[in-house]
Amino acid sequence: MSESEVLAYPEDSSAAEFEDRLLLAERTSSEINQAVLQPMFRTSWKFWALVIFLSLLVLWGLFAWGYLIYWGMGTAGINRPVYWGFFIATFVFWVGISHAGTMISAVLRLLKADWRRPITRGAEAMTAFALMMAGLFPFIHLGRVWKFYWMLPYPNNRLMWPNFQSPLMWDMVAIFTYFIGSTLYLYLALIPDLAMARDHTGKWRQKLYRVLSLGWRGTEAEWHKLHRALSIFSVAIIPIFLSVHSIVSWDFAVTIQPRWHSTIFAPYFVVGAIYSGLAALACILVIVRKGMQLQEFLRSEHFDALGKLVLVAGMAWVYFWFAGFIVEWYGNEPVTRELIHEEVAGSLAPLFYLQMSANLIPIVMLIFKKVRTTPWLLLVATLLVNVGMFTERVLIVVGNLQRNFMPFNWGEYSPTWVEVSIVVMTFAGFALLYTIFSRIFPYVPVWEIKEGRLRYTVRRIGRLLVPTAAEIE
Amino acid sequence: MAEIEPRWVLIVDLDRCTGCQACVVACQAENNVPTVGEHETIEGRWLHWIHIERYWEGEYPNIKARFMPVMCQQCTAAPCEPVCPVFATYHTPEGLNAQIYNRCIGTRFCGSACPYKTRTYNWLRPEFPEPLHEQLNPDVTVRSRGLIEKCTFCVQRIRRIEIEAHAQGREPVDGEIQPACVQTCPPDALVFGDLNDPSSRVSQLATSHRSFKLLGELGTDPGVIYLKGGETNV
Amino acid sequence: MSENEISLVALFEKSTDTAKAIDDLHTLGIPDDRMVVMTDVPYPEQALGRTREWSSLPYIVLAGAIVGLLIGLFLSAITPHLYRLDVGGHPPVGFPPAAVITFVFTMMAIIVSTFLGVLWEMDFPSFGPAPYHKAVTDGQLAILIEFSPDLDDKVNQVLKANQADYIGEPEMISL
Amino acid sequence: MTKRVSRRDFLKLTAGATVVTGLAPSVRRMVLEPYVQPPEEVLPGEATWYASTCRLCPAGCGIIVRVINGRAKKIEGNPHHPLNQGKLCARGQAGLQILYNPDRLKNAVLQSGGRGSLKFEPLYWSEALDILVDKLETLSNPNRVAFLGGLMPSHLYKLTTRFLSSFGSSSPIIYDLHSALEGRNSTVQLSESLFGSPELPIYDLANAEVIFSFGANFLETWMSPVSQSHAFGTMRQGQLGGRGFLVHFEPRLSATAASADEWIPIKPGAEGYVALAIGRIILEERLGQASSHRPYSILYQNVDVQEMADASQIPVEVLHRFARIFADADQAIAIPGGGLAGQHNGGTSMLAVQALNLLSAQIGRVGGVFLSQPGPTAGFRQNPNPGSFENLSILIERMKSGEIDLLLIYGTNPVFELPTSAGFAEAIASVPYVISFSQFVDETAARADLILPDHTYLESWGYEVPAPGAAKPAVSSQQPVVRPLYDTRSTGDVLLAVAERLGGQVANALPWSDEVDFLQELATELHGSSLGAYDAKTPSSFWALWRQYGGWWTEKEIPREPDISTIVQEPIPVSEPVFDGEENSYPYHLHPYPSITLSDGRGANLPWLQGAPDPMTTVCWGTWVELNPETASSLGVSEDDVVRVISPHGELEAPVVIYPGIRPDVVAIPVGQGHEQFGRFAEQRGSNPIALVASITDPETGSLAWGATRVRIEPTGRKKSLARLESLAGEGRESIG
Repeated sequence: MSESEVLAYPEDSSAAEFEDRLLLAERTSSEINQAVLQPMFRTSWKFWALVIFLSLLVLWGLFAWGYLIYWGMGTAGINRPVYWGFFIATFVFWVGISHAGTMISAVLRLLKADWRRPITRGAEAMTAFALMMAGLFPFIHLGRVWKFYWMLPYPNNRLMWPNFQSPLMWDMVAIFTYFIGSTLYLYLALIPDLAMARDHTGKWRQKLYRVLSLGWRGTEAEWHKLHRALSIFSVAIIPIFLSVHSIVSWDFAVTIQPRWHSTIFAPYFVVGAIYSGLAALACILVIVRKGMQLQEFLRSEHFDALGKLVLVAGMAWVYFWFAGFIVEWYGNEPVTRELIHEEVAGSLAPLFYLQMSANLIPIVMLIFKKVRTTPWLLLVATLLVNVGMFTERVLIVVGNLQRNFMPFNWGEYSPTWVEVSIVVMTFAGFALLYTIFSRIFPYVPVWEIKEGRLRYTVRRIGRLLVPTAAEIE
Repeated sequence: MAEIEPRWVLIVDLDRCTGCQACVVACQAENNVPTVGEHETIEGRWLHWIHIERYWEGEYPNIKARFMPVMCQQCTAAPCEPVCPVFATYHTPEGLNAQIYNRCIGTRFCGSACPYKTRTYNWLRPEFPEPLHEQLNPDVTVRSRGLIEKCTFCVQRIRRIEIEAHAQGREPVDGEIQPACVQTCPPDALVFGDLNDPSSRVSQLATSHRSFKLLGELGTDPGVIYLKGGETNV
Repeated sequence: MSENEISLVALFEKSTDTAKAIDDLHTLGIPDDRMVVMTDVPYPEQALGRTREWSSLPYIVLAGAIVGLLIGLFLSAITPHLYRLDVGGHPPVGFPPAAVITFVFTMMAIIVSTFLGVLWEMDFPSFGPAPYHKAVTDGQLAILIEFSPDLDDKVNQVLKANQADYIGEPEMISL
Repeated sequence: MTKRVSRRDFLKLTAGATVVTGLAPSVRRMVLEPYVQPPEEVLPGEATWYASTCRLCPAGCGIIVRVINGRAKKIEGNPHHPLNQGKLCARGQAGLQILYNPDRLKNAVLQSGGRGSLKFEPLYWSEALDILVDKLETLSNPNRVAFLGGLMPSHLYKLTTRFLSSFGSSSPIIYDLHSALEGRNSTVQLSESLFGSPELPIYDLANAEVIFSFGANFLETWMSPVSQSHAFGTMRQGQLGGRGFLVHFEPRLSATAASADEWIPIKPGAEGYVALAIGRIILEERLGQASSHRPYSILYQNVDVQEMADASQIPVEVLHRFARIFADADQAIAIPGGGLAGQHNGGTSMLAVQALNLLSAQIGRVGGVFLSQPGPTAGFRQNPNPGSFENLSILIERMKSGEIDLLLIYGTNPVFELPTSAGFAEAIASVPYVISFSQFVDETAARADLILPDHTYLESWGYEVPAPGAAKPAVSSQQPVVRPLYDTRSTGDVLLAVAERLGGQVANALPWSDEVDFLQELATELHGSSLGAYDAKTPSSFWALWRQYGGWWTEKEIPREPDISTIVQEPIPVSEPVFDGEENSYPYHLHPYPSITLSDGRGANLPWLQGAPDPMTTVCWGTWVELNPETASSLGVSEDDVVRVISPHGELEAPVVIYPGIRPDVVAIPVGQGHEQFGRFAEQRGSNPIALVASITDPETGSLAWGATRVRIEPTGRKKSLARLESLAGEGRESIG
């Protein structure tokens, strides 16, 4: 294309139609810096109120946990045969949530989808915190938390060695790996922005950023190596995130418990995880955008794209759910039949239909661009998805344990205040961590946006001005 | 020790069983199984290692009830064993499904994996108000809360007899080793012995046309063999 | 840098100017390794006409992967024999469990080695005083040049000719 | 008590240590010794087994107790004992928890705050005895003292009767609910009238081909459940190829009925009709060994099969089938059980059933009916045969009318065990002084002024003649397996001490220094008998063996054929059952049944038994009301709905169990729960159906007709979940195919 047509910012009025394109917005580098930094300093009383409220919920949850540890698992609603309850269900849910981070930043980075740029950090942070919450549950679930280290493979005076055939061992290792991976990933991509923050803040923040940015100067060499590292990460973390939820699914699938013992569980769980994860990300973005006035960076184009992704994931989930359900229904094996009956017509029916509607309605909603681009509608849709997916986890874990081969030993389950408090604690804890994170670290990855802006120009095709990405990186 | 390891099996003759609960209490007394009280039982947290299931068949007035004592089936291919992350349950050479209390960290994975649901978990601190603790059998660990327990075929009694026998320079004779439930069973519905000893009573009973295994279709190959009721033995 | 050398920092607005300036400096005989370019955006290689430098990161990662693989194999396939407990109907070592453990440990090693590798390559953390200019994170492109005093005027000319906003002594900032 | 090891003890100890059976005797008296110098058969950490006798029901099974470091750890059946042959029931297994029960009385106490105040003040035994002696001496007339006993060891019964007769008062009145529910009294009377000897017959179940059980829960609580269950096992799969056939007649499908091949939900009180009809048919059609029928034709003179069929609501052809089954069998037994005795027409029904055995000539035949052979044990046989409810009512009347100044109560809990309508609570209130020998503060002890707790059976001496006996004449011996835990005292010793204080003919009648002397004297009567399974050179070594074996029994079985010379010469009357409560206002029959775990309620304070589920409903820790599904739906109640059961004499509330194995016109409630006092595990738990029962008696036998009360049922609209092992969702299915 000829020099005349390549314009950083189109002078002519027709440029207005591109206003909504973040990567073409008329902004200088320092303006962008400020746009990212300012919201971090803005902490109204509302912010503190929120922090206090969340902290109280967490404290109450911690009390409940202490109560559980002191008195034993008998204070929870679980029993024989429902040995696993809310805790495991919520564990699966959080692990699921954690999957969006990598989905966004790794997969989309590889696919060079530029709309990802402003939301990658939010997604990665979500992954890290969701995993922290998930990681609590194995401890809580044990009751005697202090025994957990018996699972660690190190030579010890107890002459004990863990059993690597146990899915719980796989779980432990895989989730640990995923946690390390996603945190380091988050951190690496954060370094240049920390340097930026270092250069534009003072007092304790400046000290903190200085330490964390490790002396980043933005030399070509640094950029080049960082890029290298990030691309390796994005490739390496994808199989990890696939393996993590597959392994979680195998906690159930390796048993011969009807409706657990299923080969489709691994992909089914992964897809479900992506579905709930992306939805959760969408909620969070809508909320954070409101809370931090980030309309500048989180524009309808992003919600639109994210919404589409949720839509796709949702349809995939339906497909996998159906693929599993149809064979179980058709096979008509007695216990499975009983379990399905319990779900669709028995005591679990309310949960089941809640799950189904909460998972299916959003898919229909998200078909419409209006929904995808209107924040509050998107919030409704994606919140629904998370309700649905949480219910689904509960149904899978609890529902299927209530029935087994021996009718004499069937059982019922309902959570106690202890379980509910602890589950709420993890939600509050997640929100708390996330809120604080958003005020301490640049929530929007500045350098990625600037990099994106490098790529974008407007090109005239006939009478039309078209935003065009240059093939760099 | 014998050249070939014994394979301990328990025969349950459903034609003899009268559902009298003697085995249930005997087991509790022998193995220090705590009583959990009314509330916990309602919650479905009772701890009996052996329980007698009662099945209804038909409608009044042509109705029948059948009893079936169910305890840990000591499976050869035990679904509960591989899933334990800390080897708290594993398979002994003599075919016992061992549960090692001081290894167990309480993931309850084995409980979810067991198709017979015969593994019980200590939900709360077991209580033996003074002086009831005097009844505790010194040969059996008193379990704390937070771990899984189950029928052991009274392994402590197996060992006791073996040791006594070997001290006298002989092998235990068939029928000498009796778990508490077998020892007390009034109608002799329970028989315990070594399946690898072709002359043992269990080996003969196991070949009966009445014999079947619980959930045999799952292929867990239990060490408990049931004899169907309502038929003659030939 | 040796005593009799001058070091300058020049800030530019546009990448094109920067590239031009670098070329000119090359013609003045200042080699690449005497120049450092600092930006707030990762410019593609050669965008500023600089030679791409060699990175050992892939080899570090590869090494890490192999170590991880070996650890995974050791834990999942060797230790069960050293600590033999039989579980119902399973061999002491089954392929699927071993595969899972080995895979996960390999991936863990890859991740960790990548991170440590890149830090090592950038010899981070380096908080010590280093020539730097805060304008960089505000979008300015900075060139840090070291050259012998006799080239002083020429260099300044070249930089000015390429619309350098600022030319001066680099301040040593302890980052 | 002596505080030193006497020479006799020493001999016993050594004798104990030298016996190969491993069944060593324990020390005789409380000898306070630290374990640094233990009795020599005690090795720290080494188990010693002591033989004794189970006292949780009247059966008298032999037990061996595993004792480690002076603490009893496990009770098992005595493998040498001819009655239970090493087997034991749930209750027997739980005996340890009587010994170690946290709610035991630790010493003699005076209820200082007045009766029912539960304010107890500890007493020294000397003081306690002073009070007892004083109360006896100050009696205006020896007949103003009454001794009410229940389950008491034979030797204590002997001592008590001796004591009372020498004192000039009437012999103890024996009554307990367990025996009443078994119909012991009626059964004894029956065999007295048929075989001329007042004892419980033995049914040779093991060799029976066909068993017709009429309300006899012989696999649960009736008579000698352990030996009967053992025999049942043999009957089922014992002989190669042979498998006995069991038919059970009862309004409710009990655990025994569940083990039967056929259960006939018979109309309450109609058991006799069926028996008569079957007998009549056998006669008419000359089934089986027609030769043996002749002498009995008279019995069935005025029996009309069709009438019987209508009355019992069992079709004639079914009756014919049963008649054929019964008559064609080589060994067929008909058992008249407790269910019959609990009816207004109990006596005649039981006679009708027993007559079937006469008719099929099963008396004294293998697989038939026997009496236990006393052999050399005759001297031991003065069993506390439970008296009839009528005798007790007389006592109650006397108490009410103030003819009793001093009431002594041992081994029974009448306040709990008697129907409210019997008015015992009021009666006891009008007795000036009440002394209980109970180890626990039960409802009756709570109404006593003075409690002189006896040892538990694992701490005390005694013997018991098993009744019904075994094929071998046998006596079970009882000895302490551990030193008494607390400052309790054996009631035998108390009586002897009192006798000594009283002096005169009482002292002469009871010359023994303590009960052990008495027992030793008695036991060594058997020394030198050629029939014994063992014998010893010296009396003292015999005494040691007597305790090591846990009793004495003959080497061989000595069957005793009942002589039926005193044959009833008039036809068996057909008597209508009478029920208390108007049919249309009280539409359902109340069917209380003894719990297989708690029996008549004396097991209710043992956590093991509370925790052991009822075999049929799998419920534990509570009381429930069993309703036929049809009845339930007509009342509009479902599982766990609390209903109010109302009889003319009282009411109770309990959750419903929908029970497919019960007549729609019958409501079954287990006995055993509903204690107001009896320790932490029993108190304020469930309710007691016996309280609802009308105190009408069977005119024939004078036994309480506990099954002859009608009730009405009202839903309360409340729900209370029962502690069930079974999942209701499972609907009692074995598997879902």
